[in-house]
Amino acid sequence: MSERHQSPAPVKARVAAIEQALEERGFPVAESIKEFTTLAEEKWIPENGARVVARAWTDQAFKQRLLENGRAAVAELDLAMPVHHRHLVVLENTPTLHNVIVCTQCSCTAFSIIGLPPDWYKDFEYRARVVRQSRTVLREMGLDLAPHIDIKVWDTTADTRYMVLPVQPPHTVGWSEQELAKLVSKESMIGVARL
Amino acid sequence: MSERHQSPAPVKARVAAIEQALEERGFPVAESIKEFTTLAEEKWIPENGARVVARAWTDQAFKQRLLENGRAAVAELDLAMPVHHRHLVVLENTPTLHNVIVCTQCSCTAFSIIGLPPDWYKDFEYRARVVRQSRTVLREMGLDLAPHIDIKVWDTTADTRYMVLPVQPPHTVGWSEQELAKLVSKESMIGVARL
Amino acid sequence: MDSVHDLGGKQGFGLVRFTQGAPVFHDDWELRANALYVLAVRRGIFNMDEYRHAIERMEPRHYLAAGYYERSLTGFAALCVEKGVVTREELEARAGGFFPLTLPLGPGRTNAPARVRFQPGARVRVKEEYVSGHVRMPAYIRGKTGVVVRESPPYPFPDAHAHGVKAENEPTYDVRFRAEDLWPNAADPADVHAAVFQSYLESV
Amino acid sequence: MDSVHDLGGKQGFGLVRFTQGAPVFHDDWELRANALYVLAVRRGIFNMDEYRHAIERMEPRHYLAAGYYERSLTGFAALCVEKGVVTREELEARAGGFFPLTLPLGPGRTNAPARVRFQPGARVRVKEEYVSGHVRMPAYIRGKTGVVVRESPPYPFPDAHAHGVKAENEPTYDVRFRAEDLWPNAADPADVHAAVFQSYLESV
Repeated sequence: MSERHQSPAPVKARVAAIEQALEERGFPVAESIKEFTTLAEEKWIPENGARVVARAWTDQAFKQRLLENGRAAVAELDLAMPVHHRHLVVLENTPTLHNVIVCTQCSCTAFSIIGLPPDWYKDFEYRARVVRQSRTVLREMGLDLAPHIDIKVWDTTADTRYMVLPVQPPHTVGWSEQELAKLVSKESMIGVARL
Repeated sequence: MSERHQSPAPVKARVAAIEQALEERGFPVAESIKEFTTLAEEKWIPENGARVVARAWTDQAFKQRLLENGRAAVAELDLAMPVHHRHLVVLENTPTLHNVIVCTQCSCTAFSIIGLPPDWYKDFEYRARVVRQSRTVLREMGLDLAPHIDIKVWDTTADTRYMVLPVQPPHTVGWSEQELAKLVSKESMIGVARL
Repeated sequence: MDSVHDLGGKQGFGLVRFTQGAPVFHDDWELRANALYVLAVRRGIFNMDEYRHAIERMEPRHYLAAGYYERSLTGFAALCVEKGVVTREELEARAGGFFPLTLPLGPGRTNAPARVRFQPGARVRVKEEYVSGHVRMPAYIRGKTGVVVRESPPYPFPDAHAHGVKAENEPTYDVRFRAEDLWPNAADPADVHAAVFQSYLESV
Repeated sequence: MDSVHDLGGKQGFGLVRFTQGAPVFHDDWELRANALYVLAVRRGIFNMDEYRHAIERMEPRHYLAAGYYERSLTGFAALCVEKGVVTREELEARAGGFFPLTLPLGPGRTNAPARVRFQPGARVRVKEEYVSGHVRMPAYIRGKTGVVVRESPPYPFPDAHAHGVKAENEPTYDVRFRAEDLWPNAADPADVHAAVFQSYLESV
């Protein structure tokens, strides 16, 4: 029973403890935190994926390359993925097909492309439910898909990574790549929103 | 994430809240607590099961009746079971067979016969592990069964109830029923100990 | 329902914190909470299947964080609210704070329309069923094959009885499984017996 | 391992607490904890499979009570202790209290000795295996049948790689299942795709 469990030290104290321990052993802790902060705030951002989507909407040949080999195609836009993400699978939505991404066992994502995962993506509710109750969960999250739209759920169970290629809103045909990229949200590339 | 959860009011305050609410609606709360305390402390005690075991050790005909219909047999000793416990299955240990009881989904027991379940019986560790790692768990709990002793695990998944009939220690043959009953522990009737 | 309460065979748990003569209660409130739910069952506010299912409907984090008697209190209080005996607002006002209850009750189901009477020695399979409401089939026997040892007296079908659906009595069978079949290469060899409602079983 | 981390299809969870533009971090310590484990991976103290498995080995109550970054911190710290980089005593002295880590690492296993190369369109079954160590087969596909969509580049076999066992690279297959087959009568109709290591698959 819980009352027979020990209470942990506050989590901030635990983080500080291991920080100090590693620092004392010569690990570049401060530099790593600084570097990671830059990556998290400036590099691993959904604007990357948005550029990929906008390019795919405006360049059919690029879109074909993207669907065939996502990792190679995003490199054309100077976007990198960690070495252990050996494969980027781009999932094209259509008027009758909707793709949505999850990682049921942990919280894997193509974070260098679509941005680090938001809090709800890492929560147990999303991880547990979206594979089994996809339409219901999407509806609860504000995406009420018409019955004729089929759903594909992608569980990130290996180091292959996924991103959703949303359907281009019809009224945006002819817009510039830069303008289009501004439309594309992280949510739409995870697949919990359509644009 | 946990930090987005609300902290509950202290559990004692919650118990008091529902006590008061029921009392105000005319439920006999104080009497029920008093009555339950008597049942828990004086009636639903392992000494009941111990009497059953001692009788079975000393009276072959009773033992046969006990193994055939536990509920009827314990009634001969003026022991009652709740109406919803419609069946008492008595599991006879032998020199080469060991029985052990669990309730993986909640914590059901034949509490009016063997006593209310101890804390560890209701804990997740016991519920999760003893069905899958019976010999290992029993060894960890201090019962190192010889390899020639087979194990049967009984999961209480309906309102049928179980009790283990331990093997009588050879040196106690000829003892009185009263003396024998003193040997029999709750643990031995759950099956995590042999006598 | 496939929720955290269904613990049989789950891994990752450590040593059983076993002591000889371990206490049943650690504090007076535990005994009082237990007495209150017993009172409610006696008064017919709810039945044991509703009570068990209410505990299963606890938010999974709360279920795992709470001890046995806090789970009992939570299921009991949730049913008192659902049955209209008290309101959550009153409970929270009296408790002076958040009173966690449970997720709402979903639909139940009736006894299986066609059921087979099994004789001792019969080989039976537990149907590959996924039941979103209350069910007393532990997930570790789903789809598994065992041998009928005996028939028990009939009980109300819990998948109905926990949901206010008309529940016929039906037999449960003492079914013997081999731990090695339930978790191949990942269990201590043993017989595992479960009491399995007739509706959950099919002939092999 | 069949533990609480394997959440796919588990019931009893409530609404996703969804907001548009939801934050990645809620506090500075979360970012720092994340940075530290990334540093440890870069320094080769442990690999990603060891890291994932360390989180899975958390005490189940702690796993469910902790948020994402506390789980990350716990797995990372446990590996630093197991690999001899720091001691638990030092961590607890510095933290001024209990520093929960994880249950010990058990044995891993090697790639399946005989593996089948599948072509797109092949029907495949996920082997009915119970793996007590690290495994990337979610329990909801165990024993289930699906269709190969494509082959991915090879990755180290996680069941070995998380345990310091020699891990050969092997392909993963994008396998398409029907939610209605995974949870008959108890799922929203959909295709569910998983990336399944070759060692987990057999021909139908």
